[in-house]
Amino acid sequence: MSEPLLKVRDLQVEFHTDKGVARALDGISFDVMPGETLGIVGESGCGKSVTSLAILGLIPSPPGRIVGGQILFQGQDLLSLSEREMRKVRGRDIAMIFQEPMTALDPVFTIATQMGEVLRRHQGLTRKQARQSAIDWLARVGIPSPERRIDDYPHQLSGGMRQRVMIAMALSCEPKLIIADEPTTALDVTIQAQVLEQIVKLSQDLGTAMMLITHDLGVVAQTCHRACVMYCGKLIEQSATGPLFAAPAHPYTAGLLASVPRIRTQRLDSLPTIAGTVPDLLHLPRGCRFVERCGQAIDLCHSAHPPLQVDEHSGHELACYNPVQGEAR
Amino acid sequence: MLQYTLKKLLAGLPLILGVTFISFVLMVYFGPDKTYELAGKNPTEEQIAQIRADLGYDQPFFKRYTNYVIELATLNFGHSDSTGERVTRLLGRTIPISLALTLPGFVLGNVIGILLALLAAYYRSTWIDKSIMTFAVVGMSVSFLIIIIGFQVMFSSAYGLNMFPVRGWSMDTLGEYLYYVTVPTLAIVFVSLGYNTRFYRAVIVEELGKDHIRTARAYGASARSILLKRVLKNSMIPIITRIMFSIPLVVISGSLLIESYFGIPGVGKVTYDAITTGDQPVLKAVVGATAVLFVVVLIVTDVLYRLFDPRVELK
Amino acid sequence: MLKVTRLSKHFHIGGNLLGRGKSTLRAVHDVSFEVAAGQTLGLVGESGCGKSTLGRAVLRLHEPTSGTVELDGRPVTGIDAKALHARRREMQIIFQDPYASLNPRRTILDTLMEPLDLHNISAPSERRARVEKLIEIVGLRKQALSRYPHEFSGGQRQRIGIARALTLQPKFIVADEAVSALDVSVQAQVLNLIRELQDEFGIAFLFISHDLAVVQHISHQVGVMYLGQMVELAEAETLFAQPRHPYTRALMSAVPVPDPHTESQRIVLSGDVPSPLSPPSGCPFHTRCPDAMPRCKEQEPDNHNCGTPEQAHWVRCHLYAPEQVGLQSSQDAHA
Amino acid sequence: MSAGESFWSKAWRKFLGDRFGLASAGIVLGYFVIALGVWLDLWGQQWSTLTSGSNLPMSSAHWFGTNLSGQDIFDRAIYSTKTAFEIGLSVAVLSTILGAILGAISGFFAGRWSDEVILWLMGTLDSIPFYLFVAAVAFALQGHPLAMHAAMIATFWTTTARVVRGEVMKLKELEFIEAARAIGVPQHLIIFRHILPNTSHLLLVQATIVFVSAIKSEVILSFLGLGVQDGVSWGLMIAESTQEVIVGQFKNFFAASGMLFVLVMAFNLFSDALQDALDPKKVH
Amino acid sequence: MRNHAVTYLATLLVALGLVACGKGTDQPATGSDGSALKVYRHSMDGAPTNLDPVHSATIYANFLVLNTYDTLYSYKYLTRPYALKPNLAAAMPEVSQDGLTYTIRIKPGVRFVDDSAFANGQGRELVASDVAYSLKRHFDPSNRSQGSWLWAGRIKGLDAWGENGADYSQDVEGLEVIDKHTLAIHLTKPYPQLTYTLAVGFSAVVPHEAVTKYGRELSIRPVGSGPFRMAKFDTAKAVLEANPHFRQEPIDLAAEGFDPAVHGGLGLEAIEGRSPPFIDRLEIDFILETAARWNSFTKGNEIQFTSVPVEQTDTVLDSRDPIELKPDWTERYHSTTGVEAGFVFTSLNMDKPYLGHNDDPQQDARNRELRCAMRDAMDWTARNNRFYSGIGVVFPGIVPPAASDLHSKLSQDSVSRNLERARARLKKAGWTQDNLPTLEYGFQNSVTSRQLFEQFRGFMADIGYPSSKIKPVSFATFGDYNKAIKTSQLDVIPMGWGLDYPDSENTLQLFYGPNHTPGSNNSNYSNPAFDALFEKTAVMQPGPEREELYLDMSQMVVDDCVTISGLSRNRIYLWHKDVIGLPDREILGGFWLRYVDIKSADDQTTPAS
Repeated sequence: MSEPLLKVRDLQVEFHTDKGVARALDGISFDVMPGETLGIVGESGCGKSVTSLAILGLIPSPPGRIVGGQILFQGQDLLSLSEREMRKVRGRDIAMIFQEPMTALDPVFTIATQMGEVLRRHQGLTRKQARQSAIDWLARVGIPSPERRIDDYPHQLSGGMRQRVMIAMALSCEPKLIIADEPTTALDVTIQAQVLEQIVKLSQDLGTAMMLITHDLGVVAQTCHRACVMYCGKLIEQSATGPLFAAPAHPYTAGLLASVPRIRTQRLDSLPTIAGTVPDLLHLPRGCRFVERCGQAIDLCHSAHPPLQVDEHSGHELACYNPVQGEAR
Repeated sequence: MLQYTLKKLLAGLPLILGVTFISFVLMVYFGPDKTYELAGKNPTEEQIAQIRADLGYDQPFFKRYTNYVIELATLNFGHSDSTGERVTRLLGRTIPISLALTLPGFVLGNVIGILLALLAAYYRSTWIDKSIMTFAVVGMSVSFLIIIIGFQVMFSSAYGLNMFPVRGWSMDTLGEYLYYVTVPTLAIVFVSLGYNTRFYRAVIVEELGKDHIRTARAYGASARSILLKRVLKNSMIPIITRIMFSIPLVVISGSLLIESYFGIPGVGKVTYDAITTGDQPVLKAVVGATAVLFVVVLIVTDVLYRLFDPRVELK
Repeated sequence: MLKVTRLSKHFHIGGNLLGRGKSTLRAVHDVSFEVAAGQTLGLVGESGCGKSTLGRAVLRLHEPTSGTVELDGRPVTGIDAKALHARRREMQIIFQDPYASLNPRRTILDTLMEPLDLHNISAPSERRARVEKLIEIVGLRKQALSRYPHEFSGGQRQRIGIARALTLQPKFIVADEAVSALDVSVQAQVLNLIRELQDEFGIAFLFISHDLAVVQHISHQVGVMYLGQMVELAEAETLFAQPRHPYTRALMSAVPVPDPHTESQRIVLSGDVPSPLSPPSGCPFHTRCPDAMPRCKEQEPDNHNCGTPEQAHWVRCHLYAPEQVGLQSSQDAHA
Repeated sequence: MSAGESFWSKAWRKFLGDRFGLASAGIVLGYFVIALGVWLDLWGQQWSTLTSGSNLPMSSAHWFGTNLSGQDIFDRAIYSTKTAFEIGLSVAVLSTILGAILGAISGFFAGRWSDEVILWLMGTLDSIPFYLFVAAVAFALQGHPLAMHAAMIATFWTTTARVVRGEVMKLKELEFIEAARAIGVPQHLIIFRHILPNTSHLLLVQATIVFVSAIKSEVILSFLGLGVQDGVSWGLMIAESTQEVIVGQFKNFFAASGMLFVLVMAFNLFSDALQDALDPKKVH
Repeated sequence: MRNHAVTYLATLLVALGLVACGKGTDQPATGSDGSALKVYRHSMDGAPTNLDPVHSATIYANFLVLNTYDTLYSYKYLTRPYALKPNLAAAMPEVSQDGLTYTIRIKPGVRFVDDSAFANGQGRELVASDVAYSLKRHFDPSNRSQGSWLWAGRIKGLDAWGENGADYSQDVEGLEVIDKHTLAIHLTKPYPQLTYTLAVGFSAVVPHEAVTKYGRELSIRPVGSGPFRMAKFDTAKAVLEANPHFRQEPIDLAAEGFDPAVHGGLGLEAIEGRSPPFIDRLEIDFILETAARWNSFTKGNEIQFTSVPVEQTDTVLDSRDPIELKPDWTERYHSTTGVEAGFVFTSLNMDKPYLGHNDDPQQDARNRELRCAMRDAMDWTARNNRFYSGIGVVFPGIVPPAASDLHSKLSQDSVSRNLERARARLKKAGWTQDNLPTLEYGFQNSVTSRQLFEQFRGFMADIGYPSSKIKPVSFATFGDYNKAIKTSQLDVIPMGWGLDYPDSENTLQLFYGPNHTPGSNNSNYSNPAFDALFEKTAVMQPGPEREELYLDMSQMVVDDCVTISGLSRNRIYLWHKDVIGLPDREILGGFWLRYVDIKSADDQTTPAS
């Protein structure tokens, strides 16, 4: 197997709030292989978006701060780069697609200006070349009559179109890695299907690796090779998508998967649930962060957070002292 | 465009009527009575009645207001009751002076304010930000009056630098203009800078927190291009609003104090004199001009909005 | 229990003082349905399809443009403000955004007491006890009453929102995207709560959601909306088993399933939802419909019942027009 | 999660953590005590009395010396504190109330005729240059002691109303307002019980801003001869002092402008701290 | 970003610096022939509003009117007390035996300034009919004259002419144009003050062409025959240029009253035998703020004349009595002092039954005690020191020193503070803190008038008048203050009166019953004995006999405690050493400006830049 494109090691991020320091990421480690699509799932506040922002050095500071760890991209630690060097990485080597297509594009500049700026900066194209290139990319993401739409302002486009523009912009410099942070959450389900299909297809065509960050297990299941599950700033389970969904080993993963309503032929009387609520990052339980909601916690779980290691039974990378045994569902 | 302008002008009519009506009631109808100022040392009842009739005081309220509206529509306000000068000539003579007086300070106050705000917002929470904002609060806390008195003593008197004139005005040559306009400009800049910096900083900080700024950074845009291109253009709506809507006030209200203190024959001074002497033709014209200016500002502002923000449509 | 007949809600946008230059937005157009006591009608559709407007029009939070609503056999539409005030007791709403649906400056107690005070229900001394009981029913402790909304998580707030809807013991509740903003694990809890409460109190629900799976889980009947129209309405099981309208089918196929082995036959719709301000002529769906026919462009389809008279399955599509049915069945055979 | 912590107690806790805010609040409070003392006839009553000597230097009998008329400058400065608070408080409170009510009505009925009327009124009042307007009201009320107050209230409420209007338009779209309608809360109660309390933090901040504007405007108006009718104020003292500073007599000028500056500065800082403490984005 | 912002800021600062260095006004203005222009920069503490002679009511207006127009008579430059001399007139008027006809000959060849109002742009000759025309204008109702009261009812047929439609083509019997250069004025009754009235700005001679051309705007563009012509005029400044066609009239210093003992050292000898105007340009800055005026004067390169602000008295003066400047000031500047032809006084409104006349004789007497007690409480010394540099002339009665020395024959009693007597008066008349009336004290809003009020209230507090019972009523405009006076609303009325001519009659008429408000009798004093004497003296020629009656009248006003009077302000004037002249604004104002000269550039030290 080739070298990972991106190696995140023991990444730690803190946020300073009025009430204290919240550890948004607490020692996250994972790899992204070239050409691979890695899903990162978790509920809101688990730290998945912080992870993506940390990689590009975009954590708003203050209040946020990276306090430890390494982010190795093609062997180089991004955390050691200067702002100027980092600017060259952003967009050219690693591109990002954001969640809100309504606000992620600058409302007062045309698509041509915004895409053109990126292309000229990273590809060294002339104004004219950049425009042509932008039109080509718009066409590739399925925007009808791109030579007209390119002079539109974002508000003149629908949500789906805007997200396509975002994708076109992300792909246009042919980055090695795309980080897509909830790229379809804000879209309607029929549009989501279109957009998702487009991202996957194009990234495969280009051989671009992708980190897909989402709370939607369905999206992960249908697009990712591998998936990481996060909970309260910790990575708790990681595996290839197939085994993960077939046999989740962490009680949280299992509970999450079970509680997703899905279209079934027979209507259930009640959905399986996970008891309780996600703890506040400022008041985390001692030991495993899931311990208070876990149905099968053992004493050990209360005293220490389990390390992430390969679980013998399931073969997943897992942080649990008492994993779910056997086939789920 | 023409149709739009006409439509807007029409829509501005209620505003013009409102401003003129309220002003008329306050300044003209209940305003100062000039009769006894014009009456001389030893007037008779007949003379007083004659003056009142001449000034139109004896007419009923509605008639007087109607006359005002007609005067406004025909731009014929007659002659100043005080000096006898034709009101239109008076305004034509004084408004350029006020503009020339306040414009440099107004422009500098806003430009420097924006620049300081950009600095402060970009270096948010650092010492740069803190010192700029401390300066701003101090600036906001000093009364305009104290600044004017202080600057005059500092720059213009034999007790200070004695570099500039105590008072007066001339625009005959550029040198003279600069000679006379400097101290007032410094005062205007100083008094507006605190407010401007704070306002613009708030706008820019808000803008810096927007998603699309994050997008720009995620695609490698430099701080400079973000601040000077994206943030500035995106902040244009509040900036334009602030600047445009202060124009009518700056021209008339803002220059009043400076003009009276520095003895500059601008429209602010003329207006103030008109108020304090009950010179109704002048008052009526100034108020009418202000109202019209406001409507024009509304239209220009709309057009500028459109220029800077494609989401705005001219309706 | 609830009977909605040919309800429409049109908004007038823009225009000057004289009313010129106005355009009409047909947010809800000619929608009819019924919900029985203890039953839930699920309403699905994409954003802007008018489902929320429909919910509010039924409650007369938006004044309907035309059509009638009857609750318990008595009209809700066409009654004066005073009568409406009295009838508000019988119908309530649960909102989407748990952060916006509670007044941040009032304690939970204030919020829950207000409807009782307003409608003068039970003796003032008993009201507190009643509210305490209610808060426990929705799964919170009564200590919660003295707190402010910002001290609760999204799921807890949604429970409080439900408690508020229940204070007046309504017969009918509109749940507008009641679980959409919640995380999956919490979403399941709230969904279960709603079902329990429905069973216990026999309340009729209009459950509005964009999430087909959620709707399927909770509904007895399901209606599908597109551009202000109800394009399909049937028993939940029937609808999910045999979706008829091309839009419903596309919608169902688009939902991502958390199972990597499911290779669904995706029907990916092309293009965007047209603006409701200028809906297409004829069938509003024809611009994206994979099965569009020439007549769809010109002629607005009627409601057709593809089910039985007892178990109606209404579809608003030319495919199911009597003259098309022959053709239709042959298509079914292919599928 | 402390039980029952309201918006206000939370803001209070935050405010207590703000050193500048506390210090400035202390200064403002000190001024207020001075003003209160004048009201209660405890001090400052000799502001108009002619003492034996004119233009006396600072001494134990006259802490800031006396002015040309032989009046005690310290007493005048102290008395002026009362004048400032009278103007500041009355204008701040009344213009805030007026702005809150009209702004709320306008925002709640946005787009309807009542909104149009209020907007028109606001636009009209905003289009009349401030000093002209105050002068005009002063004349219309012909030397009435409260003419200046009335004029300031009439002009300052529009800013508050615009702020409130914007906030109300946002708030009324929130679901808790719809919830209130759904349970049958009548319109006036929705406005005054559900919406207005949610703008209270803005109102408080706005009131402090108006307070500062009012006392600053008083200075200029008194200088122009449109201000305080009977009594003394910092503005009148500064106006007097313009003729004295040229002969190097700065007592009057420094006493008045110094006290004015410290109060305004403290109030500005206080207002900032308040704004931070009450920022709902930070509190939620 | 940072670097750029710094660069921008630096650029701005540099720009500001350039602005600061960019002044370029130090070069003296030059005439067309290249020689340095003689410019005198005068300053005034007020601005004129209207320069039409029919409106030239203020001293400020007179400064400009008297220098752009001409009057028949004028005051001698240096003679004091003021003495008239012919100006436009060739000689003093020939008065008929009965005192009813004044025959006045006008100098031939006097020209109006060149102005486009005239047929070919050239000023035509001023003739007798112009004088008649100018006087008629006062009686044309459409002009709303402020000076017509000077002649109302005095000139035959003139009032009737105005009432009958003011047709300028109609002749007026009383204004008989005998020939081109001779005018006879026929009076209805003797009017000994008539010649004086022909020296005031109101009587300035206006060409009808200018009235026709400029209409109401004549008020900002004077067209006369005076030594100067208007070049620029606004609320801040007036610029006048020498009238090149001004008639040649060499100065005879001796005739003007030159006295080397008094006027030596001012350099006035330089103008002997030359014809005014001597300067090319006269600039008058209207600087209302004393501080600004003082700064501007002491800078050296701005205004060349100022009065010394009260606050600066100690800086400038070595001694108050006699008035002597400190040596360094005499070294730097010329100075003079001038007692105003007028006075300040505080009238009590006799219309008010609780303060003035009352039909109940007992109450009337009580009221008199109250008024006299208030007068006794007035501390003229303190007032003089605080507001008038301690050099004002306090005098008893109502005739200021500039008009006559009448005051020296009156007792000082009425201007001496006597708190005990005041308290005794109140006690005797039964006035207590509770029953003293609440009095409204009116003033036009200004810092000084407010301070005057506070001092007044302080004085009254000394006799136990509660401060809360003396209420300030401030008026933002002079018009409104005047209205309150003329409609008899106020109780206490602080006033100043400037003499229109140096004759006691001009102030005595302030207490003449029929002149009650809205006339000039602001205190609404009504005393039949006084009125009878006034009517009797009105037609009397000056002389000891009339003076005796004037004294009786003054005593009546003093005895009735109608007004708290009086003080004539005494101002100290400073002017730069290179200016040759003797300023005097006390009567009429500005008549002396035509005699001002500037030392030529060679003997001038370069002003500090």
